[in-house]
Amino acid sequence: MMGATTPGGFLLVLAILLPVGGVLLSFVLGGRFAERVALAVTPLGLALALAIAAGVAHSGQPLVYAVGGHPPPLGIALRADGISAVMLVAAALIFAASGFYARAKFSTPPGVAESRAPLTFWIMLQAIWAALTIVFVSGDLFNLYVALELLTFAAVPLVCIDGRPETLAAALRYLLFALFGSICYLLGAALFFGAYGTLDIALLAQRVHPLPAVWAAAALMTAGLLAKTALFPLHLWLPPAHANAPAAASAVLSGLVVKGSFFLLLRLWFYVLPGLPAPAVGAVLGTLGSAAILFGSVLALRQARLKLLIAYSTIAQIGYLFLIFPLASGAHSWSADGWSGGVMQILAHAFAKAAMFLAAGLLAESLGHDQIAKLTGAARKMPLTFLTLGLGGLSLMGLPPSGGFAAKWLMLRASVASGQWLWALVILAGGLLAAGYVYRILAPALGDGAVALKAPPQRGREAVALSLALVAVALGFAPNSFFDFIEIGRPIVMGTP
Amino acid sequence: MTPAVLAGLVGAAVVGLGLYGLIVDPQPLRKLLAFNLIGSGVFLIFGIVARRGAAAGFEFDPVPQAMVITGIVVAFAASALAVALILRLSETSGGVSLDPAVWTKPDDKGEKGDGQ
Amino acid sequence: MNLLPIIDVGLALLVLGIATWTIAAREVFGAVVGYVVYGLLLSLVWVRLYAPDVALTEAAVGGGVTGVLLLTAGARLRSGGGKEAGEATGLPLRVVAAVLSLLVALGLAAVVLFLPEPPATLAPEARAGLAATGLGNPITAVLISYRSFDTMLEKIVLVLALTGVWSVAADGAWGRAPAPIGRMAPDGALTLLTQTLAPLGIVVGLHIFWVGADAPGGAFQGGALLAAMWMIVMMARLAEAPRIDARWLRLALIAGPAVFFLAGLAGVAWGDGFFSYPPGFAKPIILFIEAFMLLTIAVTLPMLVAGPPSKGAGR
Amino acid sequence: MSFALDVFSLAAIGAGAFFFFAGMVGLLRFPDSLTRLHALTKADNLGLGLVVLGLLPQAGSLLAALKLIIVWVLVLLSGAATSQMIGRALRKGEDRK
Repeated sequence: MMGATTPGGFLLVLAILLPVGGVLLSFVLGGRFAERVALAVTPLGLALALAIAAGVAHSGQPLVYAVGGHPPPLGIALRADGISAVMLVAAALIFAASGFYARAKFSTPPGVAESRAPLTFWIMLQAIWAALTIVFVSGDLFNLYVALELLTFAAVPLVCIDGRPETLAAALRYLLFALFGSICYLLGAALFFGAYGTLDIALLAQRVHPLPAVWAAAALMTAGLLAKTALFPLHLWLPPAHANAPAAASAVLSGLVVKGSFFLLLRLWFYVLPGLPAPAVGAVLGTLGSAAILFGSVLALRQARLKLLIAYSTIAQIGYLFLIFPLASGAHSWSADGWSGGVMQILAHAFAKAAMFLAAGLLAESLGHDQIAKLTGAARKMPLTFLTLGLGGLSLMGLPPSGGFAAKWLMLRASVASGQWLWALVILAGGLLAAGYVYRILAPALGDGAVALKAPPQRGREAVALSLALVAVALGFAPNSFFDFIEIGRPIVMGTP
Repeated sequence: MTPAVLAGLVGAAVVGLGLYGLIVDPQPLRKLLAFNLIGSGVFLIFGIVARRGAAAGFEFDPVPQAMVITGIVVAFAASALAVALILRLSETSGGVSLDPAVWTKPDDKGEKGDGQ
Repeated sequence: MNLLPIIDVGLALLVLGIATWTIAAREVFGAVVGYVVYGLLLSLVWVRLYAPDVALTEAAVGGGVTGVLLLTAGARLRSGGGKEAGEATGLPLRVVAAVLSLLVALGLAAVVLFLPEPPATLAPEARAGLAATGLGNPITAVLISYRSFDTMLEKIVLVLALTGVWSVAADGAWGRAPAPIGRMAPDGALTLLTQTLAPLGIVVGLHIFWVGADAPGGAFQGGALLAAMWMIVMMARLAEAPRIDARWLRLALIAGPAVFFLAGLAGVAWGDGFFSYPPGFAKPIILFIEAFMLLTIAVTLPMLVAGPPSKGAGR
Repeated sequence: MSFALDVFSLAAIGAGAFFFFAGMVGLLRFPDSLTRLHALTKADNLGLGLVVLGLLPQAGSLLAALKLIIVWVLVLLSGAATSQMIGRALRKGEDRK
């Protein structure tokens, strides 16, 4: 039975309850305890994520837990497969890094029992972790709706945590886009339930047929999730939101939060609807993704502020993710490459982008601004920070050795093998444009010039950012067993390709 | 026409109305109202799904109805957060504008678009 | 009774008319009033859909509490003197939006009318599981037993929303109380109304909670009514909003999800795994959890309406 | 007996509906807020009162009848309080002019 609890399934509940408990505890204890609780949760969460990954690897099957002893369709089942497990581990690492990095900025100041920004930050950080964990392991579309809302409610306050009017406007915009996305998603869920009487992903996958209600539900959910993922042309909210948040929050928002809604798109099209004959859907999503790659990269080239440049680069890199839909559909010899490439792109971008935002934050703190034009010579003063930006950039460009290279190489292979040359051209063009904007950051900084540092960056925080960039690079050396692992639980197949 | 069919039509119409308001109205508070309308339309569609599912001696399928209750709570929480942001924005900036051109130009220097 | 269909159609037209008004009204205030009326009418629609639990929730939250929230917001925006109006949308966009909305509405109507037959339902499963919970109200069973995980997470959503609302406070205001709702001067009539209504409302709220195990009602509907009573007491200035760093307040705000969380953990020991209940003892445990949820809802909703802590309040 | 009660109900509810209608006409046609308020309170108090009175024989149980009366009393109470407040707000507005 696919709804029955498997050995190790209880780990999934624990992985969710840990940060949820952290949120409750932080809220009630308040003040300095919020930070302590969050930092205590981090290693435990990482351990749980690793345990889940080990469980999946060991059994070669998804871990399943029927919550409350009620298996679907009546109850909710949690399921962790290969991609759930890698996303959980990636998220845990990025949360750990962001949390450690944020201590300098979000410690409750001495002499105060509790202050606004730190309490908000530590609660919301754990809440995002909880929401993403549910997104990665839940098997129920309505439970996932609640998780999406949790994600929204946790992410929005982080955007305006410093309280400037422009951040409030960015947060409000983000909130409206996100709420619109959620309500579209919920409407889709209503139609699925109306048609099949269940919202369990595995049960739906067995039952769906190409009915009008199913197409409508799929279209609504896709539209809603696109708005939340900020795919061009629904990207307007992202740059101001991500660029204005504090660096530790930007790293989580750009590296992980947008991946949450993208992950649900994967669940929708590859897990709920694999039986739907939908090459046109792949083509549309691929085209939007291509447009995002070109458009986002060109705008990134034009930005004057480093954080905005990195935010626009996120729009471009999100575009790559959507090539997974034309490149991994069906059961062709090349779809495994497309799938591996897409998942690798999620991971590589998560680590590279988080690293770059953390580095940009250090830069802004040390220089007092993040104007690219005034970075001349800064690399000599902050070599580690610029090494981080360079390594992150390496992955964004897709140069070897890096996770970004592996991702783009696999996608190229899939597009060539499937004869979809257009995507190959876009991937290459995107790489060139990325090289352009990364060059814009690094070239002046490596040149001669004297910038005055207000304060030297803290070594520990530089090391945190660098370590994330190193993970992005190390992903380029992922062995074959890694790619076998992310195939676990992937429904390969079905229907007309 | 049964009440369920009627409610389904009302739900669809309300979703359309709300969508129009969400796109057309520039004021955030009005956008929030429109969003709430869409939400209520979606809940109505859950409602007719529940009513259609009358079986086993129940006049309705309790599962989608329970989902509506959860949905109403979440929608209220969303409204509260949005209202807080709108009010704070109007307090700090003297106006409520969502126009991104006001806040982010390609060469944004963190100042408003006056005097180059 | 052949009148009923006519009343249904009339109700539907009324609901649509008010919804149109909410979108089309010139002034924000008029639109908000329209929305409150809409929420109340909608609860009648829910009654006609055999959904009394939803009707209660919609009336209390969709109409009542959301109404106060939006009316207060409209009033604060006006008194703040900020320019409310953005630039008006041009005609071409209006036409495009109208066509798009119309297409969505028509498409949705078609899909809803032609959902596959026979209708999909979980009612038999829900009925079969009811005996084990000892409950009579299947909706309470769904919320607190079958899909309890959703319900607990939804309460976390409320905690986050409140944290988010508080987070927009000015730094100097942290720890203080929110500004009073409505900012009205104490008023004899309102005081009298509050003094009469509040005790009655509290009794009714507790009653709705208590019968919720077996009849329409439950922690959420009862809690929303209690919340409304606390709000009216605050509006009449018979009590001030508490400081946001008050320990009792923080405890009350997380009591529901925390007890739910602990009961969910305890499921491993006493039942069939996380979020399960011991056979035979399900009902008392469910009522225990619901009692704390009642408290949390009654406290959270007014705090969400009251808004972030304010410098002027709670010295 | 039951026929007579039905006639009574019909008459009372009809009269109540008339007051609601009259109140509505007043709300739409009267020139200023105070007179509109006057029209509205008639609809609330008398109209609803008559409707409740008409429904009492149909209530079926003592508890249901009691609930109906409580509904009426609550509406009376809140109606009185709100019209008082609206009136006061109106007078304040005039004082300011």
